[in-house]
Amino acid sequence: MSAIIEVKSVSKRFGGFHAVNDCTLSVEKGSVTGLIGPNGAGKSTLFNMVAGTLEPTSGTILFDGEDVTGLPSHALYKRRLLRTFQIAHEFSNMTVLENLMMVPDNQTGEGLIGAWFMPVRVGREEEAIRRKAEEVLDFLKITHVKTELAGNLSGGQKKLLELGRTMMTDAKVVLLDEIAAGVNRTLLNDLASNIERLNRELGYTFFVIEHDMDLIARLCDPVIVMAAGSVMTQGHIADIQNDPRVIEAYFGGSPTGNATVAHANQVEARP
Amino acid sequence: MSLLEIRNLHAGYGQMTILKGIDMMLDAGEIGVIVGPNGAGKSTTLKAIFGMLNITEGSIHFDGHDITGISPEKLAAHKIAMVPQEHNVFATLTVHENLEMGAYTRRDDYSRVMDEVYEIFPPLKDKRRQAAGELSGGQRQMVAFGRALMIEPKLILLDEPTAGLSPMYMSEIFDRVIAINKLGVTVAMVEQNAKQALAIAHKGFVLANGQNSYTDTGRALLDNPEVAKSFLGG
Amino acid sequence: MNELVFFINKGILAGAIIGSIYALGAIGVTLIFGILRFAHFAHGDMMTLGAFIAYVLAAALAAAGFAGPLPIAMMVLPIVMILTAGISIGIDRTFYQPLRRSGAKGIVLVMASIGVTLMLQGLIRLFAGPSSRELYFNEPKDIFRIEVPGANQMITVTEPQLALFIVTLISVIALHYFLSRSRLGKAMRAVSDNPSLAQVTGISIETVVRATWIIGGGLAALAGTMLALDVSLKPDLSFNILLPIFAATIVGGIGQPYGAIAGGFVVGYAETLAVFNWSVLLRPIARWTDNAFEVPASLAIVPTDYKLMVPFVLLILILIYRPTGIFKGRVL
Amino acid sequence: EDFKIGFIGGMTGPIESLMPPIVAGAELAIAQINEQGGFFGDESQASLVIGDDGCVDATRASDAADRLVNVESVKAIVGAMCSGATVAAANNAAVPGGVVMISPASTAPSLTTLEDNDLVFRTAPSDAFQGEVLANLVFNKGITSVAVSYVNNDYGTGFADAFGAAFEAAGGQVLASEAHEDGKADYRAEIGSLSSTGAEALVVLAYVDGSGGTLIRQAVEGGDFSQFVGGDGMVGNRLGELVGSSADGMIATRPGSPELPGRAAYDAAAEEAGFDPSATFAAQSYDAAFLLALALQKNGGEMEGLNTALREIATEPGEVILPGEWEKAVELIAAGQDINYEGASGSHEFDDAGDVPGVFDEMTVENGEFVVVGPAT
Amino acid sequence: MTDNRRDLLLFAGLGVLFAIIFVTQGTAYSLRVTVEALCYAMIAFGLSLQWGTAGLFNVGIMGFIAAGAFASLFVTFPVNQAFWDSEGPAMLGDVLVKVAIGAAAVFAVSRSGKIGLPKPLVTFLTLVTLAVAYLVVSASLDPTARYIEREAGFVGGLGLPVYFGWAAAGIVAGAIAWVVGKICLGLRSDYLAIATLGIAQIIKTFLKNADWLTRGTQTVSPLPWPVPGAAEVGFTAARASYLVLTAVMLVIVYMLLQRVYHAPWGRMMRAIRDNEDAASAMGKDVTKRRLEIFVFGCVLMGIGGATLIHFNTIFDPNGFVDLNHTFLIWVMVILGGPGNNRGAIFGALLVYVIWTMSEPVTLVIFDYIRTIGRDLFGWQAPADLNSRALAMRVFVIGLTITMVLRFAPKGVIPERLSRKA
Ligand SMILES: Nc1ncnc2c1ncn2[C@@H]1O[C@H](COP(=O)(O)OP(=O)(O)OP(=O)(O)O)[C@@H](O)[C@H]1O
Ligand SMILES: Nc1ncnc2c1ncn2[C@@H]1O[C@H](COP(=O)(O)OP(=O)(O)OP(=O)(O)O)[C@@H](O)[C@H]1O
Ligand SMILES: [Mg+2]
Ligand SMILES: [Mg+2]
Repeated sequence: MSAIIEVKSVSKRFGGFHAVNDCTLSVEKGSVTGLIGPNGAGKSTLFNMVAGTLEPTSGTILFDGEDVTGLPSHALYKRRLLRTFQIAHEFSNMTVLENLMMVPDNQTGEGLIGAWFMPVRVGREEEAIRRKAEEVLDFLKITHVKTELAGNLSGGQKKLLELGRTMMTDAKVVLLDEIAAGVNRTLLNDLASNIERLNRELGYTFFVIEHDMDLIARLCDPVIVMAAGSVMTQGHIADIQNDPRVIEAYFGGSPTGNATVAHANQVEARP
Repeated sequence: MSLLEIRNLHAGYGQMTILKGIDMMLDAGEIGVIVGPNGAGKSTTLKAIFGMLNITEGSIHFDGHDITGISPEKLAAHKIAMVPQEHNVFATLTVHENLEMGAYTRRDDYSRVMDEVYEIFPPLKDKRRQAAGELSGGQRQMVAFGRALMIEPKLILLDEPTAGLSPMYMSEIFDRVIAINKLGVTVAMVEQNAKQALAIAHKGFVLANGQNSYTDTGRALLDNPEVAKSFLGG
Repeated sequence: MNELVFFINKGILAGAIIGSIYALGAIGVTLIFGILRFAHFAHGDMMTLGAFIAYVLAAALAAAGFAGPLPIAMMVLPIVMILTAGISIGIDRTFYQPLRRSGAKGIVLVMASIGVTLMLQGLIRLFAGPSSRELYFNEPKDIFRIEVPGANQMITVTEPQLALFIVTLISVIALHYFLSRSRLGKAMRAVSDNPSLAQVTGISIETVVRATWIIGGGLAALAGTMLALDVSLKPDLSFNILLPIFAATIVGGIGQPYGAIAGGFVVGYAETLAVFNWSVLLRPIARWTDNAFEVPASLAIVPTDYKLMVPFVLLILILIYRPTGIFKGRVL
Repeated sequence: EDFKIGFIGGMTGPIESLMPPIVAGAELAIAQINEQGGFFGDESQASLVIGDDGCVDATRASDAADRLVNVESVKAIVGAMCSGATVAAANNAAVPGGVVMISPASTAPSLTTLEDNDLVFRTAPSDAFQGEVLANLVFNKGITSVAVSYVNNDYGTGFADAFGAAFEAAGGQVLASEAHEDGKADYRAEIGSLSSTGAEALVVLAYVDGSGGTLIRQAVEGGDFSQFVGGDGMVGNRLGELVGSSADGMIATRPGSPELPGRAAYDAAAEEAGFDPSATFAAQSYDAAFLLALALQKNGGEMEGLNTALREIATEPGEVILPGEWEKAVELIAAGQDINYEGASGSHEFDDAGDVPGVFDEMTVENGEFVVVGPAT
Repeated sequence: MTDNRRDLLLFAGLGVLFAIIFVTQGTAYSLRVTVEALCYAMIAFGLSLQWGTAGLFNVGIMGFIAAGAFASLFVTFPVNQAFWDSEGPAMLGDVLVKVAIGAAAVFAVSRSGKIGLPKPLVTFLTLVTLAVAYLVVSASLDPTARYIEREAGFVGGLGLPVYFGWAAAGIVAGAIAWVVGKICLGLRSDYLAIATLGIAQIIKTFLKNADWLTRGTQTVSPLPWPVPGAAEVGFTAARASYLVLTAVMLVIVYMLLQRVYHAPWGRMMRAIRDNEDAASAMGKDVTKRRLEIFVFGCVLMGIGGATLIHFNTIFDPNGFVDLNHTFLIWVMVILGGPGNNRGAIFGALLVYVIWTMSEPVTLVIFDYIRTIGRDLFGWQAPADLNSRALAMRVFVIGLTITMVLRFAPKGVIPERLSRKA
């Protein structure tokens, strides 16, 4: 297997602060790679640079062997790299359906000439895109809000919409930034199955930031751990969970983060 | 008499009704956890308690006072604090100023609470002079939670406080909830990390489609296979 | 030496005076812009209104034979500021508050403030007519002339100009400290950042809005009166300099008091130095070098006709390199 | 029947502060006519219908003129003020509608060549004349180098061109001639640029109530010039309020002539009506309204041929009519006699283009007040 | 459907308003008001497109109107033979060549980052080149300008038919918008606003002082009409035909706009308005698209400006005032409903009627005040009541604007978010 994303000693500075510091990592084609690390480790910043939303201060980023450092994000989209945002970036004054329908590119109706003079062709394309969007909504179980303004969605629904957009078109690589946060666990199970299916059947590569260890354990191999802006270690989740450095920096004592058992018992005891 | 009593609450945004009869009782010193699918109306319930939307029917009482439809800024005076799910920090204010704003209604010396917050969340201490908008997602959650602690509330409403936090801080938040609860603070929280949350809850509420669908002790809900399958992810 | 004095008078001081005028206006604009999140077009006419109130009060006092160490119009300033603040609150109640309540966007408030400015213009002219007036009664305007050794020209500043520098400096610093240190100031920033969260933390939006208008109205009255003292009281004067004031606000960075002064001085000096005749400074060099070269009669960067263009060209250049102003202002 | 006469002025916009006495001038004329029996001795009253041209807004000017012509059906128009407004009003409404206009204030030389079917007149002389007169006056006082600052509009540019050309032709030196924008707070930069030329005198061609006054005051405060020169726009009591006696000795011209036989009558009437007779363009405005009324009387209230009637009553030969002498004029016209109006601001002998020849007062400032020195040549 | 009915009712109301105006103010005058209102509507379309659809805060409308108006003047005004017979064209050609070389040099230097020069150095070199180019060009432009003014007055026009002029107006305004957009569209909201405001002042200052090109403050008139003028066929006929012409143009533009607005193009633009980061991540070239819509909007502004100027037959650079040519249009769009083309038309017609009718209305009101005051209280109105009343005109406008906004803060005909399934 070859690497589809290669990050080579990339740094990002905000003022004097190194959010990402000489970070080198790679994501194998066809893998589901996890990215974990403490809050503020620089994971989202790294994503933003890979996806072209931020420009690195130094270093190079290769996508499918091509140097894409500093390219704007629409150029990366054209190379079929899709991403979600950790803090939902919905188009708040557009309906949920429109939010999805705007995603596919090369729409004839997006050019003035097409919009003016090729109504039939535009109509045909629209029909297909709409059908696709409705499928996605069904899958995410938010069909009932399809004509709602996206700004009026609940927090979790926005995250689902965020994910839904990446399902609107073919992709080579999908970057998922904490899609689990705020999403109902039952639904999350379906999402995870879908990710597995896309990965297996269509060969999508996923690069996933997540704090939910169950999800990471279920989906990701390998897992990369970032801390303080650079890669701390990487490997299989089982090894990671037992790495004392990771436990120290990330899990804070126990590898699952369940420090609450004692109290739970106390609650039981109350009248 | 419960500390927080919500009876037959109907509320919504503009013309649209989202909550169609919610009942919820919390005694002083309890932790109540609200779970449910996305869009069930969990956040809306919290917002309704906080006077942020139109209540068309039903009532909310706090500590014997009718607080139905009272404006949010008055609730702070009742020592109720809330952490909204989204937009829960002042992005252009520094971390320190965010915390100060949390204590806006306090006229006494609150430096002790402030120190405590910094102690719970060490990353905030490093970033105290930085604008909250420049923080990572998880760091913002810490700020939001810390801000709510600043008035030393009697009742704290938390909307998914652990979303986006690393396991370490997730347990930190749960620990903190337990700790303040032990001091007598009543907690109402919405959580998607439902299993952990219900485990520490005295009461659990499952909402679906703007209505109560299950109400029980946390433990009992966890053990209910029906609930576990449809709402807690098996 | 004469040439140097000339440069101080016509370059440095002239730029500082007009810069202060812009800055003083921009402080009020930047406050309202930053907190209430809209460009308040009526600020110019609020300034005029303030100056008119000062005029009426001062004229009454002057008629009553009142006199003091400072011009009367300056001494009545506190009262004028309070009155103007009251009027701005009234304007807000009647015209802006209903819009805010209905959740209108900032731009709607901008349009409403254009409506308000038109109304103020009409009223001011209805009651006071379009002619111009002086804010100095009975007393002469003091002009300070400082002799410079070796020059027969003198450095000249007038009393209102001196007052203008001082007032501008004090206002900027005071506003900065108010916003960044005081409880109310921080609450004001919090409201502008996220009104609903501010409410959740117990901040009353109405209190904050009222405080903003009190300060904003007071600053407008201050700026208007100082301007009228230096130039003269004309119904259209403040409105005419509203655009440079906005330019100063934005170049400095929205919501940044220090930005207001930086922006004001940038615009002021740009206007002044662009048309400054630099050959004046070459003349002494030519003299010392025994006229080794010929000094052209006029060596201005642009002719005065095009003076208006200069600040705007500069402004665009600055924005290209600092897209949110010199002091990193807010993005609304 | 009422005889409506239109009035288009710059009630809003840059010259708003000049307007009150100008309107008052026209209103005075109308009031006198009505007091003295109105038109045709049958109590037909005259009335003034006012419109606003915004001075610099061609759309508004056309609009105001159009309203007067097409909605109010005025018989004739006094106006407009700013030359651009006059051109717009004429082209869009007055000329196609066949309505005579007399502008009391548009002094731009370009108006002379306007194609107007002989419908557009003015009672203020073209700046081309005044520039020449002022230039000669200044040069004859022994001033050989000047710096000119003019307001950047048709008035200022036309005036400055004429002045500059004449002054250099007379042998003087114009060291700088620079435009400034009206309505600003600060002209120190402009003054600096002008004074750096070392000119003996500062020529300000602007309005004393607008930028002109501010400019002179800032020049005085800065001690840059001690000798000032101005055109008609600078003549006004406002200057004294601004600079006290610091501009004493200023040289200025203004249309009109102290020897005009009608001046005294007009001055008295204006004082009584409560406005400053010497206010810029007030007398011209009075004359414009009076002339139009006379022409209407002469023409039997018809609009067709009003321009011919206007020339007849305004120009020699004929029995002289002075300001305020409406009754007398009506009688003479009724008797079929030719009359010649000699106005408050000139004798108004219109030439082929509808312009009046320049007759100018020489003015100077003494103790902060403008005084007439005598006719300027 | 209910939306459509509401719109219909509103337009019917507006129709009644216009009917009243036609009855009370007479046909000729009312036609003039209508034509001007339609010209403004065309400009309002441009703004509604930029702000309503794409969220671009353009406060430089005046500049684009002025540029369009000038372009049309230059193309349509009769040829000035004196200029073409003089040395002027040759000298001007020389200047143009220098401008072209200067621009090319600046462009080349600003791109020198590509060959690996560090950014600060590139910036510095660009500024230096710009300064040198400015000096060289102005050194050769000054004598040319003076020569032309002396020998020929100004360059005059090309004497082409008016339609060419209007097309040129669109092209020139669009071309300027392209350059401006290239430089400024990266700026956020209010910062973009002040930059465009600056551009407008620069354009105006240039047109006002470039006497050799525009006659400056001496104004150029009469501009030709595309249809027979009032002097030939009378007020009513002339204006009616001008009205038909503008109405036809407006309808065509309206249909084009409606079509793109409801096409994926409109959806994409609204997405960019809502969240540019997300739009970019979804593959939309935000910069290019914004430039596209900015240019498109400015083309409409240029054409609208030219139709307006030709109607009034005078080109007066002093007459381009922010209040009339920028803020008035903003009020039209905001009050009508940004992002809705019907709203733009409605707003333009309504606001323009308020704008013009405020004069007679105020005069009538003050007449009543005078009469009532005299009859009831024996009050002697001040002599200058009429001129003061005209100053109150702006009060009436202001009051109406604030009141309408108060009752329709989202605009009278707000943006319709397509909720259709
Ligand atoms: N615009 C910015 N200006 C200044 N500092 C920033 C900015 N954006 C991010 N940072 C800082 O960079 C660091 C990394 O942020 P990032 O969002 O990449 O963290 P993360 O690993 O995604 O954390 P989380 O899991 O909490 O989302 C944080 O300490 C944050 O404060
Ligand atoms: N501002 C709003 N205007 C209109 N509808 C809204 C608004 N906010 C939320 N809604 C709707 O109300 C319903 C309940 O939303 P709420 O935010 O209470 O859900 P939630 O239970 O908190 O879900 P989540 O777990 O996803 O946060 C959703 O269907 C949503 O579309
Ligand atoms: Mg993150
Ligand atoms: Mg929620």
